Amino acid sequence: MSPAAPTELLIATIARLLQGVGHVAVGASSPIPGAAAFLAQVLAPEAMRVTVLGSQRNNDFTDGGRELFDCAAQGRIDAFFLGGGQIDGEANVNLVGLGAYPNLDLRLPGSFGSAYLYFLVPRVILFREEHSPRVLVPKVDFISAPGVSAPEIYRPGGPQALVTGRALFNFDKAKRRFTLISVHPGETVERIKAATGFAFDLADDIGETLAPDDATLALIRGPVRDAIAEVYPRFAANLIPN
Amino acid sequence: MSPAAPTELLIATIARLLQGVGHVAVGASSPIPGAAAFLAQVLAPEAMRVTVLGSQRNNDFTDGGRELFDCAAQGRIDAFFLGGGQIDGEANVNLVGLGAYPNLDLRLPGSFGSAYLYFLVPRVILFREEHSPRVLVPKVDFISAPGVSAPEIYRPGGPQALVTGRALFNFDKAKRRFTLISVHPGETVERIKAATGFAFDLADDIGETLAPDDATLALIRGPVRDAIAEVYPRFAANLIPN
Amino acid sequence: MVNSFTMSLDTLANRVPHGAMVAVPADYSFVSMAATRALIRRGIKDLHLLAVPQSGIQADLLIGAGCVALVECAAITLGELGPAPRFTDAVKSGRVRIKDSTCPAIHAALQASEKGLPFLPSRGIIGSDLLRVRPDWTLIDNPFPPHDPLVALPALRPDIALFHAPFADRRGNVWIGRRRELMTMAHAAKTSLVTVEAIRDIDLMADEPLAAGALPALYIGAIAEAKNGAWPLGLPGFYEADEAALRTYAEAASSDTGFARYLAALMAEPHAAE
Amino acid sequence: MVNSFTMSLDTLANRVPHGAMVAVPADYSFVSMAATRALIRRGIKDLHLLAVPQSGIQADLLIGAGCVALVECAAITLGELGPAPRFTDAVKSGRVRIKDSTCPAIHAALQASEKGLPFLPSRGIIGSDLLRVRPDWTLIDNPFPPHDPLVALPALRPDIALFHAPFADRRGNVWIGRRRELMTMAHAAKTSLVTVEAIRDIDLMADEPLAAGALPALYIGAIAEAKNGAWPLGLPGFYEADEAALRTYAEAASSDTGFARYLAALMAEPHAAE
Repeated sequence: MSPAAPTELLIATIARLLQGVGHVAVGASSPIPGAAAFLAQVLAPEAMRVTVLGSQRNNDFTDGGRELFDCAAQGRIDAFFLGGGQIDGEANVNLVGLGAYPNLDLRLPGSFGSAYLYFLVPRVILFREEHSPRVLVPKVDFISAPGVSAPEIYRPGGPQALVTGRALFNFDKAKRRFTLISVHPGETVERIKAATGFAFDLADDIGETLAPDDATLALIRGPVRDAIAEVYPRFAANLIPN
Repeated sequence: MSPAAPTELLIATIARLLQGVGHVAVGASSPIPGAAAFLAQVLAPEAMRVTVLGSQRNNDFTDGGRELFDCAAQGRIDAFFLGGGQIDGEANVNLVGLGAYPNLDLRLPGSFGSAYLYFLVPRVILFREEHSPRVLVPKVDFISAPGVSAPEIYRPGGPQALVTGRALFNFDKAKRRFTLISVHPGETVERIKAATGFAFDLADDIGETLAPDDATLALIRGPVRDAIAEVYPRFAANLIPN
Repeated sequence: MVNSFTMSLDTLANRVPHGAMVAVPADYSFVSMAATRALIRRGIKDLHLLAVPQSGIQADLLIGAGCVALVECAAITLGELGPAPRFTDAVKSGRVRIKDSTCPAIHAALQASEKGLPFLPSRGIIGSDLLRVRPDWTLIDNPFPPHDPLVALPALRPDIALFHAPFADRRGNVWIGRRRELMTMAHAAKTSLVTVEAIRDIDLMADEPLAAGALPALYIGAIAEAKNGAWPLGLPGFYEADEAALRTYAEAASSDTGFARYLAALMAEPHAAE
Repeated sequence: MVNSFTMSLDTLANRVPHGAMVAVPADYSFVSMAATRALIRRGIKDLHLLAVPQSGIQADLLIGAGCVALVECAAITLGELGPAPRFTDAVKSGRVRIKDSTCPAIHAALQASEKGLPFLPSRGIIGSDLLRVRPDWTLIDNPFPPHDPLVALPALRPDIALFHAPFADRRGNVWIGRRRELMTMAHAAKTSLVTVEAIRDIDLMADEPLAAGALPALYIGAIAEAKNGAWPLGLPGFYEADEAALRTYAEAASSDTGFARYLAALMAEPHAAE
């Protein structure tokens, strides 16, 4: 078995964050989270539901575009993923643009459902492959969705972790700060600090992000690759075949 | 052509009240209003839509039980019918029961959609075949839906007329009173007064309710009878055949 | 996951706890009379029965059999067969509490729950005595012009949505066709218990026309096969109501002794109708 | 009423007034690119484009062609082909005004209109800068415990819902299958203009499985046949997107001159794609 490629490490890392989840939903343009969800599903001891937007095979919604949001509000979605053009140290995400609104220096597509799902889904996993001071900023230019809310705000959901191409962080809601848990192979804590625009805490036992074992790699290169190919054929083609 | 039966007079009278209507909806247990709607439809110079609850052929709703109410709120239903165990002189209707709530002397089925549709459908026609002081009362024991509302209440709809087995009234919202327009064949104004538990105004030219002509009777006994037979077969069987 | 949804009618009925809030559809929709009889045989107690938005023989039978503590509805009636006698009697005597409502309020309160909202506003209702007898309903101001008062209807979140359907697949997807109030009920409820005419060897989600009328397994707790499970009501679009059997019920239920005989027969012949 | 709904694509496009609020679905739903091209050829101006809840090439093309004054959306993007260049450019330069939103807010505001309500409340959103840039959104208090603040989203009532569908019948009923956001759009809008792959000689309402996915004629203003009318987008469940044609657009739209050439070709060859 050839060693884990960086993408495979990310898939395995995110899949571990989904342990115990009953229903994970995957939004648009999310091949790595989608693959991670399928990996978590095949590894789960109990039935786990994966809903992938854009899929015909793994999307059983029949009540229109609102059903994802209603379903989350009903408490029937346990995990979801958000990205962002910017993410800051309080886990605020910006999907709208850089600069002064509305005539931004860089206009991004828009907030999608972030301003809602971030509040309602218990485990929101922030995922952004690029790990740089450009993306991980002290303060986002526009808050599409806030990382934390005042106590009077109804908020069963929120950020659980941040996975980038270089490291894994947990988020502490009470402290409103990220904690570095592990660095991916080849990285150091110092390099992560230099690449991160916000301050963060350090776990007591920061190690290297656990690489997937051979059995897990075989799953990624087999059934997971097959499942993700329906919605992301080019992504699947670039995964190492079994 | 045999002369108009009492039921046919009612059908024709209600159909005249539906002139100019684009969409009329007919609720549960309403064979006479249903037949009147079909008669108005065949007489209408422009396309007129008839929705009959309980029908497969004349009910195109596909969004569940709420669609009738949503459709009315959108302004897409122009006319509807309400009955009532009691109707009073301010056009309040009672579909809940007689006596002191909740341990009523006579419990009726319940308010159905009256507390909503009465507010939102521009032309609500009150129809109750029994015309007696027991039904037409000074004040209903329970207001399922009020006849008139304070100016600050959003209310595009309300009562247009009251048709009974003995007479036809219009309703004047400003005066909050019914006006007797015509008495059915064989009735007199004095007999109507005696049979009505509330005070009402008299039109200047109270006449006899117009009986349907032969052409109209032929329609009632032909296409209208056929159309209403789908939902009310026993009622249709009792209409005079063509 | 194959087959984990499927169980016997009695096992399904055992999933309804005493005191549960159970939402059931109107006679024009897909009523599970089979599950209703199973619940009565089981001796279910203290139900909070939510009629969506009205009910007939199903509510009357459950009330007459002593299974219901509270009924919430826009109406209970046997339709052309007249008033619902057990309902009428139990409400008048106070043996069953009633929360009188109006059809769109029940639909809206379920939609509130479907959207995870504490309430949905409604036009209408103001000036009706319903507002007086429903202290759980309250007025709010429309924050936009014309700033008119609106009724805030608190969300209804049934413990169980209970209904019948023409068929389901083995993955637990249930075909409800255009009876979309069942979808709202299922979304709003904590779980749904469904009887079906048949479990078919198909994948409802793989067929575009069928998927359009399918309620996904996501919302389903259990499915039991019950042929003619709506009897004596009909399954609109599939089979007609048994008018004679409905008339037999209406006549029996019109007296205490008649109803007692009807109930005894139902208890004695558990599977006569299924 | 037979046939009164049916007209040519250009006649249908002429039913859209300048300045109209037009609701369009997301790329994963049923987008009428045929009508979009017809509107551009017609020289439609000042549209208030409401993306339900996001859009791609349709919005980008209309914006680039100068048809749009205001775009309201949760996102505009070409997806895996990157940002929507004409949208990005027009918003940055201020040539097009934007009302930034979030997916569930657009769905809820349409549901408000569907229910004839002035607004619908929403959880979430508070603490997002969306609330700051949307002065039309306001806070209200939940009148029930825990009395938390909620966002009141004013109803969105489009003048026109514009979309494509697999087929319609001659009575004006349109089959939308599980694309139920089209139903909400149509209920919420004053009228709906629909292109279809084909008008079929069937009665959609007479067939239970098809009726479950049908939008009744009641909500429809006009229907025009347009074979491959979603092209270069796909019609999910029916045909795939034309990835090469989408890439051609993305590359052309990335520069002013490239887009101008693309637009000139679209104006010159009115029916190349239909």
